[in-house]
Amino acid sequence: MKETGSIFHPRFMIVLVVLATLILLVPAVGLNFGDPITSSTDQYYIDHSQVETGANNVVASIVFDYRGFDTLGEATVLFIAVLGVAMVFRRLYK
Amino acid sequence: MNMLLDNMPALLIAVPLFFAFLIPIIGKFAPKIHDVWIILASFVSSLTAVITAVTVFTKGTIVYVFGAAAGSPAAPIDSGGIPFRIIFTIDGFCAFMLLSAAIVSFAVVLYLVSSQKERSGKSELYALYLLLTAGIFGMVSTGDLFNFFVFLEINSLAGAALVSYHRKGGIAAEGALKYLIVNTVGGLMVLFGIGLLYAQYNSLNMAFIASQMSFTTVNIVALVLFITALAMKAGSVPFHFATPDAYSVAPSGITAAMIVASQAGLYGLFRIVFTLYGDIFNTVTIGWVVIILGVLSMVIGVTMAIPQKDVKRLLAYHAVSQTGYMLLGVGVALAVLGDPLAMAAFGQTAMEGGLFHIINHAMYKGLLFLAVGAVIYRTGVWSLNKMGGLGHNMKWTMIFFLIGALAIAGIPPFNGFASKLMIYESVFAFNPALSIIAMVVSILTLASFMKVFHSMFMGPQLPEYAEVKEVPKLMIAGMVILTIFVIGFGLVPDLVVNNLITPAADALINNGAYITAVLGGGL
Amino acid sequence: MIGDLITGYGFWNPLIWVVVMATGLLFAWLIWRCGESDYDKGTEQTKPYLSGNDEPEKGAVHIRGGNMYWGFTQALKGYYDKLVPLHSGVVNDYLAWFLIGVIVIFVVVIVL
Amino acid sequence: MIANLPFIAVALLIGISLAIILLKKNMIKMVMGLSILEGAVNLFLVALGYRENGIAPIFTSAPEGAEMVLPTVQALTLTNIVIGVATTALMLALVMVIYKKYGTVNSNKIRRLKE
Amino acid sequence: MTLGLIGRNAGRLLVPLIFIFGFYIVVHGHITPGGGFQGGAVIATGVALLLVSYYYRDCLERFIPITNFKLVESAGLMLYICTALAGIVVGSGLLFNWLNASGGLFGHPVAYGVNPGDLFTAGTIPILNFAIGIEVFGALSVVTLIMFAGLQEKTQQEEDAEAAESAAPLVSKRKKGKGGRK
Repeated sequence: MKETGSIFHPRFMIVLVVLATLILLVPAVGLNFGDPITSSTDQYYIDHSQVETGANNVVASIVFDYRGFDTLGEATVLFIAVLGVAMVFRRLYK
Repeated sequence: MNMLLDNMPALLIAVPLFFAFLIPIIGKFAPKIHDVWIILASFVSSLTAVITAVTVFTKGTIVYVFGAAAGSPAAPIDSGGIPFRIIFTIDGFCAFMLLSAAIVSFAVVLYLVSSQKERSGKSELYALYLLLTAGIFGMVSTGDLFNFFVFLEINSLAGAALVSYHRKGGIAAEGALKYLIVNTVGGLMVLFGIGLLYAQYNSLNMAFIASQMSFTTVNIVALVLFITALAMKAGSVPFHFATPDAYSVAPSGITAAMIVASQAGLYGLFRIVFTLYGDIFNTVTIGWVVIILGVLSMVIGVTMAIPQKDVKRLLAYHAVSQTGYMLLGVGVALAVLGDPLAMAAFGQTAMEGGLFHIINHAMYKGLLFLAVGAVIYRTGVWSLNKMGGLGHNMKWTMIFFLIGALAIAGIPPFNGFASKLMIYESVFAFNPALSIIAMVVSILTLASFMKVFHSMFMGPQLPEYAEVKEVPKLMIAGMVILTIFVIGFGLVPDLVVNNLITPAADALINNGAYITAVLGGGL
Repeated sequence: MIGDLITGYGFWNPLIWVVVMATGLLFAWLIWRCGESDYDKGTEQTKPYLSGNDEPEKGAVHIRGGNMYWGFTQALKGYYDKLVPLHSGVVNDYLAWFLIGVIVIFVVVIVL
Repeated sequence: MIANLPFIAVALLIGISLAIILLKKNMIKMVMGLSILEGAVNLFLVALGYRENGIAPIFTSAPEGAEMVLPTVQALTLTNIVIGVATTALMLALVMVIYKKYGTVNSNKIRRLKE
Repeated sequence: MTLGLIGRNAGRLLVPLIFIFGFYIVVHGHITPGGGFQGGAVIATGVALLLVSYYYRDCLERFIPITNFKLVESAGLMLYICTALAGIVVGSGLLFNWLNASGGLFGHPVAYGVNPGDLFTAGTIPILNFAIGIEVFGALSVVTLIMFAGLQEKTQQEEDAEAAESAAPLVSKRKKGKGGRK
């Protein structure tokens, strides 16, 4: 067993990265930029958000109303980060 | 009261979050009520989960719309039948996962409160633990893909932060960092796949996407990303490397909860493969991919476990190995999904076996981690080479460990045997070689646990452990809860299978019901 | 009947199993009772006989965990020598395995 | 295909970030690579929502009758940015602890947990 | 270790402006580009500026300890989840926009289509914006502060306390920190 760490050769890693990038290039063929295939949900938001939420900023109405639950979860993620950092450094700041 | 019952799926997330957000304030002004607070919080959130699950099993699928006025459907008519808000869709499979998470999380809290009594940073520990529970609940009950990603991140981050709780000279931070990096890459790949689906169907709702699903190359890319990233979260070979690293350094109670957290990844994998892709795709290929992942996990997990000297690392490799059984059982069902005859003959049973193994694994692996944690709590030693003769002083712990070890090795009458039997017999009908591999792995598991049991509890009383006492009663209580389920599920497996597992398996196989529950019968 | 788990090939009933085991243990106990009754505690009879040597110290007799299954790992040495270094503990490798998984599964799903 | 330049850019960015996290041994650089990965995914999401000649989806003082770009992906990006910040903060904190205890940030040396 | 006179004075002058600008972004989140995250992040930048212009131990620790920032964050989250739970109390789902078009606070009648915008519209959205603004401000500040504190060398006393803690309880003859690992 060698003690130098990584078991893969860097050249092999580069091959992996290139192949993975090729796989991720598939969407560039399958999708159209600037012309979404359908826009049913988003058109609904644009048409109705002012009536339903009263906010002029459609993004704000999505972030805080239609998808407000995601925002709660994401605030929780930030809370977790704070707790985690505080826990890791818990000896240092009291 | 009715108002509360109607909003139970929302309270499922809101209650643990509410309690967790108050913990820093409590830590500042009244640190003495921490323990009571966390037990209360965990009890209430587990209670909501159990009530939700029971409601699902008695009344059918719950669809809950966040932010809507009372009584509005998930897919209103004026939107053209598109669910445009975040919804929770809790069907049989979700309810089953909720139940398992609720039981384990409550048992672990009792254990954790007692075992971490002397340590600092409890306020963060408890808050993170509650958030981990909330993350699991959210992952298994959401019906929205981006919401799933958010809860996946909550789950990963809270898990990683909890792993780094004990310092152990930086080694815990190492395990946490590896776990976090691996899961972050996985999470971002899941998000990329969600973006691919969104680009084609302009929706994030699972049921709506499932109803529109078509066979395109872009969808295959998304499927591959989902399978690999969620298998990585679940800890399947060859993406398992971070799992033993993280589990072996985490506090024992936390590890028991992280078993359930990794199974939430398994839930996501099954949900996406069956519900989203079940109709359109060539399920034989995907089924065989899942089976191969399962067989690799079983074999490599158990063979890596045998020479381990660190007891928690050994258990972590067994967690990888047991994940293989679930993947095998469900993978066989997936491979024969398009064949109604084979499905009725053995596919259904394989699926039920795989799903039954999920809840069984949560119970007995949780029990094993708690028992090993109790030993480490008293002795402070991880290495099997230094243990021995603890059975003289820790009789209860020994009994619990023995029950867990027999259950994981598939010895009747404990619960591991029931699910393993279902997997063996149905997989034998599919492909005898796979079944034989599963049995050999089971034998190796037994051998490996013989080693652990012998070197921890058997033998003469060693002089350095003469003063070791039994662990506190609250820790015993946590283990007792799990033991009751291990024995109970083993003694009446038919009740569990008929009442919990069959609805869950039906919910996965019949994705039309899932779509109808959300979109209504019109589509 | 309560406890019957239909598995497709037959059924499994843990309650019957428990009853059978209990009966077996009862018989074993009965047979055990018929044994010698002149076996006294606290006499020379209970002491281990190690070819006349002294009994070793307690800690020395215990087989430690690391020594068990030495033969097993030794017999499968070729397998373990390949397997164990794969768990190298380097994060870069973990992610490389992830990419290998993505590529292999993609090829498999596209080709088949 | 060339009209899909943003998607090609996304794939290349992901490739660059994967190359960083696979080939660089410095943990800090790996965290930076993860940030690039997250940025690439964010770019992908935002690019999905673009419509030709669309304006920002805000009605305040908007030109009359103009088409708006899709707003959902922007909300998702906003959420993902904050999640990325949180992840990066936690990872950097862990790297700091490891550096304190191990005296190195080389991933080849941070392998006390193995086998 | 502090910045020189120019740095400190520039910080002192800029910080109130940064705070006001961040506050503006937060409150106008529902009618202009921006919102809670962006505004909160801008305010936290002000804290970071204080941190570099005055030294951590000299300034911030004395006036605003880290735990207070954690309370600020917690308060923001509590505001968010209480607003969300109020939706259940008024008889609808979690996060229901119960203030919209109610005529009261933030419930002004809305002008539809393209319009100059009214601050007191959109129901709970401004409240949630505000909650998120507080939360992000507290969170980013506390992360910055703790990580800055983590850069410092530890005292011997702290090292001892940590070593005592990482050793598991009971059992006298245990070698500290080994734990049986290689």
